[in-house]
Formats: sequence, C-alpha cells, structure tokens
Amino acid sequence: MKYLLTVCALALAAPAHAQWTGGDGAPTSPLPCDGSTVTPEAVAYDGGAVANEGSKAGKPLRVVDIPKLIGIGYFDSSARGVAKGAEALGNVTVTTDGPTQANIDDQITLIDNYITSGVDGILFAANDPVAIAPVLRKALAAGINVVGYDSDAEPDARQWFVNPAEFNGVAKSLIDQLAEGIGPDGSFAIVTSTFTTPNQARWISEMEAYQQACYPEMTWLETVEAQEDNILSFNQATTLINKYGEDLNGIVGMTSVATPAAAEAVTQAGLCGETTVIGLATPNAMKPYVASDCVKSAVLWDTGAMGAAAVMALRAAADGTLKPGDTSFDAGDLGTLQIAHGSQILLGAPTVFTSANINDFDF
Amino acid sequence: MTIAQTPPPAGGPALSVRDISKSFGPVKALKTASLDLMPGEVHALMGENGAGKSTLVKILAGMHAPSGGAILVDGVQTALPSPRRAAEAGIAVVHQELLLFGELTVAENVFAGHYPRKGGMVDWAFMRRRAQELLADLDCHDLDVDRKLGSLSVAMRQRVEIARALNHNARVLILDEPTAALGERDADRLLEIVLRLRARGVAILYVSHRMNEIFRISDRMSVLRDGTYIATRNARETTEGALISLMVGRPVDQMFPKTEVPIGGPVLEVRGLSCGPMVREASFTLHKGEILGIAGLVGSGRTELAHVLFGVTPAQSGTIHLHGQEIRIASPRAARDAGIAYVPEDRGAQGLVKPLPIRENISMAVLDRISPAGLINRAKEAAVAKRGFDMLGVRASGPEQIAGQLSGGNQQKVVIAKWLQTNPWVLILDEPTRGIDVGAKAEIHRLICELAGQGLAILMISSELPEVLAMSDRVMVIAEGRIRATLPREDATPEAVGHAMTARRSAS
Amino acid sequence: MLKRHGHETVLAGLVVIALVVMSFQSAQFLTTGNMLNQGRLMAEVALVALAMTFVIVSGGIDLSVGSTMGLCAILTGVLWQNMGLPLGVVLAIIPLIGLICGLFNGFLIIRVGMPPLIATLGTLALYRGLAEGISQARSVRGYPEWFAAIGQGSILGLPTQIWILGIALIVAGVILGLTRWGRTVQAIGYSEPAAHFAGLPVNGAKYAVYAVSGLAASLAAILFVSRVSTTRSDMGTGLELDVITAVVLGGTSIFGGRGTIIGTALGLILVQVLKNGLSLAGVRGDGTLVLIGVVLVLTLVAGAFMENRVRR
Amino acid sequence: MIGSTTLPPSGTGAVRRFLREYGHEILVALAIFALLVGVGLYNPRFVSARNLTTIFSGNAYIAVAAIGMTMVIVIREIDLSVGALIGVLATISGTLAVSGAPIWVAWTVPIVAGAAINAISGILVAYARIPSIVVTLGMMAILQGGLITATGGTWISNLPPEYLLAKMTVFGLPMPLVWAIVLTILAGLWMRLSPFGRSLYLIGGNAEAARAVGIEVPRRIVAVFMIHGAFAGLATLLFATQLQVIQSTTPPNLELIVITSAVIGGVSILGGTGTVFGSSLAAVLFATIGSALIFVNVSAYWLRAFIGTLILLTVMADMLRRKRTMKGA
Repeated sequence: MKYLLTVCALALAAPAHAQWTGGDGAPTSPLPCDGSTVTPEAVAYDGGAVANEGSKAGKPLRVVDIPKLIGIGYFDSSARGVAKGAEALGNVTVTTDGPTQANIDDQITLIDNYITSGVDGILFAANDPVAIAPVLRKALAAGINVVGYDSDAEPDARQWFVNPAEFNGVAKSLIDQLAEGIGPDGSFAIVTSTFTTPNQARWISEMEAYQQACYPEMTWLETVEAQEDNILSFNQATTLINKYGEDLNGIVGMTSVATPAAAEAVTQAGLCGETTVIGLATPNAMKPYVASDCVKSAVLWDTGAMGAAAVMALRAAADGTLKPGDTSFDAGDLGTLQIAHGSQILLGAPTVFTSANINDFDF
Repeated sequence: MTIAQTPPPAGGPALSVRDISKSFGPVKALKTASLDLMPGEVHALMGENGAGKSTLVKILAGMHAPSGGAILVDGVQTALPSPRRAAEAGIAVVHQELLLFGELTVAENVFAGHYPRKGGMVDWAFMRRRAQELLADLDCHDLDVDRKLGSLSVAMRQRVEIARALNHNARVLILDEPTAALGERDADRLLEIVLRLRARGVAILYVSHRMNEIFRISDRMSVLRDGTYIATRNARETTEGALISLMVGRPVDQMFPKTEVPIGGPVLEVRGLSCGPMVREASFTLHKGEILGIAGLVGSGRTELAHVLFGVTPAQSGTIHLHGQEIRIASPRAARDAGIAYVPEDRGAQGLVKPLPIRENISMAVLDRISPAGLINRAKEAAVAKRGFDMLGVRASGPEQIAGQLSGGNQQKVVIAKWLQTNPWVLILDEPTRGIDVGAKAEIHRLICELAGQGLAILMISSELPEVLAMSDRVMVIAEGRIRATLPREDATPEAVGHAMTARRSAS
Repeated sequence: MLKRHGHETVLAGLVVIALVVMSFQSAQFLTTGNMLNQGRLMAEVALVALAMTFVIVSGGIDLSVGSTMGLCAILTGVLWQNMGLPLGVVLAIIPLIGLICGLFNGFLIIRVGMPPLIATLGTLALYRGLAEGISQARSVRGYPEWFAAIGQGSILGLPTQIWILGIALIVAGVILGLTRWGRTVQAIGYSEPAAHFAGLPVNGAKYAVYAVSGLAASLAAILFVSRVSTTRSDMGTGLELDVITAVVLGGTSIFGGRGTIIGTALGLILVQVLKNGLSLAGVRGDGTLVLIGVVLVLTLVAGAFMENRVRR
Repeated sequence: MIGSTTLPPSGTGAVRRFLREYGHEILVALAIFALLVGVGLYNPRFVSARNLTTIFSGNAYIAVAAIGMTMVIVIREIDLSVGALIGVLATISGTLAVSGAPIWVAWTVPIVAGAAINAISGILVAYARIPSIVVTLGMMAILQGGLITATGGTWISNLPPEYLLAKMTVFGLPMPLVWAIVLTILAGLWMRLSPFGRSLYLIGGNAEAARAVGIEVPRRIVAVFMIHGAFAGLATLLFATQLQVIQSTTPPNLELIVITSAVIGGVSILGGTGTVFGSSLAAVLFATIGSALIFVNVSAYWLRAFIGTLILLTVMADMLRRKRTMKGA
C-alpha cells in the first residue's frame, strides 16, 4: 500500500510538461531564419570500412533491406523505391524484411541472421542508432556493404547514410510552414510517435531550437505521444483541440501516421482553415485533406527516391565508385547528390506538398 | 442377482434400476445394482464408503453414463445421458458436495439451468417470487432471495438445493448424505421436510450413514456392498445390527482388530487451545501407545482441532506441551519438526500429490533429511520410499508407480508411510478409512493398532461411530467447537457418544 | 523414461528434424559460428525462460518480466549517468532491483491473494510506467568499453552469453530436477494444499520463485544493455510472450506441476532454430511468426491427444 | 448462524437490489463522474460537448471489444489474440470496401469472420482442452504474422465515404457512441435476462455444478468464443472506419487494454462475476483518464504507472469484497 502511495505521489509530483523534455541531449544546430543556405563544413569521411574492400566490384549483389518495421505506409513506399532502384541497376537482387513492431531486439536479430546467410549488402533504417551499431560493425567486418537510410546508426557502423533531410532542415521547413499558417505569434502542439523514437526526438529538439531563435513569440503548448497508431493519433489530436480550443492555432504531426490523423481531427472538429495542420506525411494520405483545402501543405522527402538512392549507394560502394572523400554521388535518375557531414548522402531539401503539386506524387 | 424381497407398495415404482453397472477404466465401481423406488416412500440406500452409492446417485443424476443395465422411469425404459434429461425425467438430486453458485443470488441458484421464461427471456420477477415460495415451504420464510448464496450457512445452502429439486416438481428426489454437514436441529428440520415431501407422493432415495435417522424416516432400505446389490429390507422388519452385517458382509467384531496395548505416560498435553469459533478451549492429554478417538459431526470442529494441532491454522491461545516441554506450532512444518504427523481428511487434495510417483510422495515430508546441501540424495530417497512401501505393504507395481493410480486404501497407506518416515511422536488420523473398501479398511485398522503398539500416540478422527468405538482407548466427543465429553473405552457406548455429540450446551 | 518424458522426446525429435531440414535449406545454418551466435541472441529470452519455468511449474505466471527488464535497464542508465554511481556498483544494485520487483509480485500474489495473471498484468503496466517515468524517455549511451565485454565479448572463443546460459541451464536443471527446493516447487504446482500439509515451505518457495523471475529479468537487462550499449525504456517489450511461448512449448503445463528445464531448453532451441533457419532460408519474419504459432498450438494438441490415449 | 432460519429482513426494494447487483458498475460510473467534474472545474473545456464526444466515441471500439472479452472472462477463459484479430478483420473489411464489394458485405464479413476465426480457438479450448491463454497466444502470433504476410504492409486508403460507418451520426449522435451504448445495453440485458447469458455465469462460477444442472459446457465455450469474435468484428467496424486509411499492422497492446477494461470493470478473472456494463464503463474510464491527463498537464510518461496502480487497487478491492462475502456465512 505504501508502495502504491509512493507511486501515486511520484506521479503527481512530476512537473507539468508543457515543454519538450525528451530527446537524446545532443546539441542542436538551428539554421538561420532568413533561409540563407549554409554550406556544411567539410568533414573527413567518418563512415566505417568494409572488409575485403572492392572484392565485389561488378558482381551481382544479394541485398537485404531492413526498415524499422514493416506494415506501415512509409516503409512500404521506401521498400518499393529500393526495389525500383535495384531493378534499374540490374545486377542487384533485394528483399525487404523487418520486425513487425519497431523493436530494436528483433531488428538486431534479423540483421544478424542475414549476416550469417551471407548477403552482400545490408540496407537499414535503425530503430536505435547505438543499439544497432555492434551488429552492423560485424557486418562490415564480414565484408558486407552497409548503407543506412532514414534513420542513421553510429557513423563508423555503416559506410554511407542516405539522409532524406537534415534534422535542422526538416525543423526549419516545418516551423516556417507552421508560422505561415498560424502567424509568428501563434500557438501549437505536437503529436509524435513515442518520446523515445530517435528521429522524431531529434526533429523536435531542432524545431524547439529553431523556433526559439526565429519565432520567439510562438507558443509551444505541448507534445503528446500516439505510437504509430492512427486511431490513437486521431484521439490525441482531437483531445488537444478540445483542450485548447481557440488557443490552439496549429498541430504538427511528427509521423506519417500522426499528420493525416491530425488533419482528420481538425476536419471532424469543423476547424478547417482555423487550425493549421502541418507535418510529415506521405502525399497519398494527405490528398483528401489538401483537396478539401483543410491542409495547405505537408512535408516529406521522396521516400521512393530515398530507397533508390540507398541501394544505388550500396552498389557504388561495392563497386568502389563511391569512396571516402567523395563530395558528391551520381545517383542516375535522381541526379547528383551532395555528400556532407563525412559520410551522409543528402537527398536535398524535403518536398513540400501543396495543392499545386501533390497530385504529381503517388506514394 | 437378488430380487427385492419385499413386495413393493401398490402402484408401479416411480423409478426402477435394473442391473446397472459402471466401470472407470479397470475399476468396477458398480456391479449389478438394482432397486425399485415407489411413489410416496423414503427408500434408504446404504452401504459403506466405496460401496458404490455415490456412483449410483451420479448415474441417476445423468452425470455418469452406466456401463450396462437399464433405468425405468414409471415403467418406461429411459436413458439419462445428461443432467438435463434426468431433470426432465423428474429426477432431482441434492448432491453430497453441494453443487451451487456462490457468487449468484439465492433465487438464481434455485433456478440455475432451468430458468422460467417470459418471451424467451429469464423472468426474474417470477423467479424471485417462486424462489421465495419454495423456500417458505422449506421453513425459510424470511430468507432474502437476493442475497448471494456464498454468504449463507451450509444448512441454508442445502435448503436452496432442495428448493431447486422441488421446483422441477420432481417425482423422484435423491438426497446424498444430506445431514452429514448439519447440526442436530438442522438435521431434524430436514427430516421433517423429507417426510412432508413423502406425504405429497414424492419418491425419495435417501443416502445416509446415520442409523437413527434412517430408522426414523425410511420405509425400506437397500444395501450395496462392493458395488453389488445385496438386499432390500422393510424398516419395520429389520434391525440396526442386521443392516450393518449386510453392509460389511461379516459380523462387526471382526472389523476392528483392536489389540490391547499398555498405555504409557503423557506425550501431548493440550490446555485451553482456541482458534476462532470452531476450536474453543480444548484441553486433553494424549498418552504413549494410546488411541484417542474423536467423535463428532462434520462441522463440529474436530478437523479444525487437528488443523490447530498441526499448525495449519495456528492457535490463538492456549498451550501445547510435548513430552512436558511447551512448543509453539505455527505451521505444518513446525508441527512436523516437533514430531506431530497428520494424515488429512481430504486424501486426494491434501494428503497426496496424485500425479507424482509413490517414491516422491513418501519422501516429501523428509526431504530435508535426505537432501544434504539441498541436493536430494537419490539412494537415500529410494531407501526411504522402499522402507515405507514395504512396511505398509502398499500394493502397487513399485515405488515408481503414480500415486493417483492406486486404490483408495493403498493411497492412504502411502500417506501414512510418508508420515511414519518422520518418526513422529504423535500421529493424527483424520477419517483414516473414508472411501476405502472393506478389506483395506481392516488392514489400516490393524496398522493403527500396530503403530500404537510401537508407542505412537494416536489421535483418530472418524465419522463412523463403530470405528471410533471399536478402535479407541478413550473417546473424546466434540460438538460446536468444544470437547463435550471424554469417555473411557468401557463407557463409550453408541448411546452415550451419540448423546454427547448432539446435545446442546447443557452437556458441557 | 519415455512415459514420463514423452513431450521432451517428441520435442527433441522436432528439434532434430528442424535442424536437418534447416541445414538443407541453407549452407550457413549448421556452422559453429552461426550456432554460437544464436546462443548470444537468445540469451535474454533464455535466461528469463529458465526462471519462468519455475514460476509456471509452481502454478503461477509472471507477465511482468519484460517490464521488469525495461525498468532495470533504465535504472542501469539512470543510476550510472544521472546519479553518478560507478558502473560496477550499479551492476551490483540492479539485480537487487529485479529481486524487489519479483518480491512485490510475490507479495501481491501470496499475501494479497491476487491471481498471478492479474497481479503481474498490473505490474506489467506499473513497472513499464515507472521505467518511462524515471527515464523521461531519454536513452542513456556511452557505456565504457569493459562493460560491453559482458554482452559482446567472448571467453575462450565462446560468446559470454553461452557461458552464462550454460551455467544458468545447469543450475536451473539441477535445482528443478535434483534439489529439495525444485521438488517443493513442483509439488506446489501439482497441489498446493498437499505440499502445505506435507510440511513443505509453500509461501517461501513461491516468494522465491517470483523473486528469481525478477532477478533473471534484471540479469537479462544487464546482458541486453551491454550487448547493445544503450538504454531505452521500451526494452523488453513483449518479452513475456516469447518467454511463455518457449516454456509452454517445452511441455511445462500452464496449470503447474509438470515441467522440466530440458523441455524449456528444447522449446527455446526449437523457436530459435525456426527463427534463424527460416530467416536464412529466406522466409520473412512474419512467416516465421505464423509458423511458430502453428507449431505451438499443434504441439499442445498432439500432447493432449497422447495424454488422452495414455489415460485410456 | 448455522441453523437459524429467521434471517433479518434486509430490504427487498428494487433500488437496494439494483445497488447490490451493480455496486461495482456504479463505483466506476462515479469515478468517471468525479473525474469529469474535477477536471471540468480545472478546465471547463474538458466537459465541452466536443471533448465528451471524443472520450466516449473515440474509444467506443474498445468498449465494444470488451463486451465479448467480458463473456470470455466470465466463463473463466481469456483471449490474448483479440488485438491481432481486430487488425486482421480491419484489413479484410477494408479490402472488401475498396474492391467494390457492396458496403453491407464489407460490414458483415468481419463479424462473421471474427466468429469463424475464434471458433477455432474455442474448439481447441473446449475439446482439445488446451488452456485458453496458450491457444490464444499461438493464435495471436498466427494472426499477426499472417496479416503482414498477406498484405505485405500496404495500407488501405481511398475508402469509399459511405463505408465510413464511424463518421456517421444517428439523431445527431456519433455512430460509435450510439453503437457502443446500444450493444452494451443489449449484451448486458442479454447476459442478465437470457438463459444462455445466465449460463455463462454458471459455467464460470462452478463448471462442475453447471454441468450438473444440464449445461453443455464445451459447446457453450465454443459459442462464447464465437460471440466474442463477432463482437471483435463489430469493434472492427468502428475501429477501421474512423479514419480514411486502414493500417495493416495490429494495434499495439490492444488485447491488454481490452482485458484491463474488463478487469477494472469488475469482471473477476476467477470467473462467474462481472457485467458488460462494468467493462464498457471501465473502457470509458480509461479514455477519460487518458484525456484528463492531457488536460491537467500530467506528464504522459507516468500514464502507464498510473494505470498499473489502478489495476492493482481495483483487484485488491475485489479480493477484499469477495473475502467479506464469504465471511458472511
């Protein structure tokens, strides 16, 4: 009984969290407010080295693609991009396999099994950058080319990472769009997956830094968790609307699940045009809301391009055409991609989907 | 097979059982049982434990399918494949272990499984009204039918079960040891109800051990022995002694081979022991080599006394001295370590771990001794098991046989063997021969005498008065949690003991 | 032997069949390297499953193991990084935390009298909630090199986990099969009153069983944190289901009493062989999941049928 | 006590009877009410019509799923696979809806399919005598894995608007709310008033005695699992039609939420007690707590610890109550 009371007391004593407290504690680097581009400092290659470098040049590759989890639209479209890229290359066969829940343990076990089965290359989107590192290092040591996409691992645990959008870039893009909708002194809340999801945690940290630097008048109301569950996301977004009423000018969805759910919540609340919804989302999920003019814009990179770039980078790394020290990468149809931060291949600025262009995309 | 010797009363029998048999695997629980049950008669079904009475009752209730034979209801051969069919055939059963639903209300218990319907739905209003009526008929005028059954006394619950039987307008009512758990007043009231039902023309099959009851209410008695029908007698034309010899198949004297043993000094001295309402101020002394019998009805507090002595429910006050030294018994473990052994009443649930082999059952109470540093010494365990196995003459394929596969008598031997391994000073036997066939019973009795002869102090609880009277050096009578009388062997007549058992406060 | 250990024999047969089939499916399957590596990967589940065998044999269940693991993992990080305790001291405290979690389960079940399923369903939420609350969703990283040796290193060419598992397996096997204590747990599972009336320390044994379960979860937490060199509050989510699957597949009756460590070991191996072998043969994770579910149900149906035939 | 036939009259009025019968349900309802009042005073928007709608209607599918679970637990079984089942049924239903099948087919098939899939579990429990916790554990793995194998992880979108049942309204009330209330009342009355419903309490209370009063226990077990499957299907309709897309993963931890709702609602895991009113109310209580925590700015980090404590306290209260009932003897 005493124990239970203590627990209750602890729960009550927990400070009210209007502000973001999660994240990984890493430093933030907000971009300038005016949109001037900063050339990233040149950093020497910090990726890992694969054993038997170059031995696979020109040979057919058997590659496995391991996203954070399977069964959600986002990774479904990236997997299709990977498959398309592999098809274009011709000499790469790729299978996609992943855990059914975003679970580090299952992901590590899967990768380990694929190392044993003797694949030539591994593409991954990490559930945890540190946890996944040992097994990836093992893959490198086994002569397997390793390329990440979407969510990075520790740099030395993989050769290259296809960065769909830099954290600070995404943050800037989201906050700028938000400001456009709610004004520089509006208030907003965030719906994210879980506080522990690394990418989301980084984005939110960067958004906080950028907002404080560039829109100090904005009010950040709170951040709520909604897993990768669209019903829960919808309920959470609705509850936010109910809680703040007029005081809530905007909702930011941090996942491709949360954003359409938030749009739905605003639609059902009859607040289209009054409450701005911004967020990361796949265009297909947002089309109805953009069409109904309830949502002006959504942000995402081309997940297909991300997958394709990843498999092409892997091919190039195996062939030796992409090597440490390169500053750009020729990704065929995707054009020439910039390499920055040592070993990150940048996909470019995230795409902003608006009513003008959303119908050009299908994923 | 014997045909009922007395002609049935006029009119056909309400229920006839013809050569019914039942086997459970290799065990024949019932061989050729037959009897006729007339409307408006109370027919006692008698026999020792294990004679097959309960099996027959369960067959008539539709809970067991007979292996052979026929059942006739009103002269028509009827199959009773399910309890529902039995109920539809007009047969109602009040089971020995009351089959009721403690979390549901009294009213619902009366109608469970046979709800009154209105428009296809359960008619609660009717159900409550009718339950009230039925219970009023059973002298429960003020019973709140909305109470949860679990909160009622045993006597009340039984009446609910009888009400359930009556509700079906049963023409045949079977009562399986209905008074076993009742005090005298409740038992009396029950008998009145039975007689009232008889007057209405209900055919009643009454299973009981209590001779005085049976002679008070029965018209006829049928006796089963070892699963076989023996005879039917008219109540007016027979005597208690004659019935008993029919039940046991031989004169009663031979049943209890009591050997005279010199009684030694006191071993266990109990003073003012109390625990809850069921054990109040118990004081007695148990001597070396003595068999002290405890007589009392079920629910009188006799098992509770044993549980206090064995530490299952530790005493709230009072003292226990063993060999002159005061001991505290807080748990069965402490009792065992002090040298007290207890062969419990419920052999299947408390005495044995049925799925385990005989060896593991016998060694269970002495695991500490045979496992230095926690590791069980297999050789020692085998030796312990063999010793117990041989000493008691357990009939089984060997110590590795699974205990649950043994007959009741051999299971009991295993339990006793387990406790003898602890070299106890005091052995408490709770219903040592319940559910054991006649042959094995005698063996157990011989064993008890032998153990007393070896100097063990024995406390023997039994519901069977003949057993208590024949085996005990002294008889202690318990009622309502108190020791009412302690009679030396020569004064312990059935009348004296029976009087003390059922007497109200005055006797104390 | 066959009569009392029919399930284990069938299971061993299944494991052999699975091994043979899988080795034909993939050349990499039956290699020393792969086998040793599988030992490393299954360590956490196996460790907890060994303890869970005792819990289930005693007639109980512990759904809170995954959450206990998560709480212990988080506390490892928090005590070390936020409270500044030396990591060595933390490693000594964490097993105590696991023990306390287990004892609290025991308290709810034994003293309060809650059904184990519900009590541990409650603590499943409670312990996970504490992990989330304490961590405030921050993960802790940057563990020193020596700490990683536990989860990633090798001793005499064998992964550390293999040694730990081997020792745990032997200890658990000896305790359940050969000791007074193991016998007590089994007797309790078959019939608690009978064990009580035989003077066996029923409550003590039950407390011990839940405490050991918590302890195993905390050790699994240390192994896991060391293996992945990071701490997250969602660690061990769903662990309980993997563990119970392995134990039940190993022939331990969910009603208590029957069960062996060999059975659990075989159950664990079978699941791991299926997961690994199918993965190497190119079957995706979701297909494997289906197959494990089917194997679980069919094994039990077969077991039930065999038992019925023996009874008749 | 023994032998006394004259018990003190203890009130037979309908009100007292109702209070006694539904004590636990009333407590849960009072807890909801207290939360609404308390948090409503702190922030009036909490009790705005819109937020109440969100609380009651956004989580209606949990209440509906808890109805079937209540029946399963009342007969002393359990089902761990219900979350996975709802995921599978949602995909089946959504696939039908976008494939151009008539809408009524897309609405009916999940109900039938739920019953059919659960019939397998029921048969294994009732006739093969495998404990339900193990059967449904296996079933959960099969359904979870099977769903992803079958869909390959693709979401279903472009659902026809007339399919979106949960977005419709009846007399101005949102469909999920109406649905949950109607189903709860119907199921509650059915369990209270139908002989079949009552037999579930008999089986859970004392299976041996239930057999003795003529109930075919194994057949009932299968039936209850099938009914539970059908309710999972009904819950699916509310779950899947709330938004424009259907995820192809099974909702995480849904089975635990449903089981917990039933337990908090007063359904004893020991069988034989509890009503669907209680479990539906408990589902609402959960939703209210979840919403209230956001409104009073309590950190969501502690939400789960809070719920765990609530489960333990409720069950402790239940244990005490049972002990008291039995002591009355």
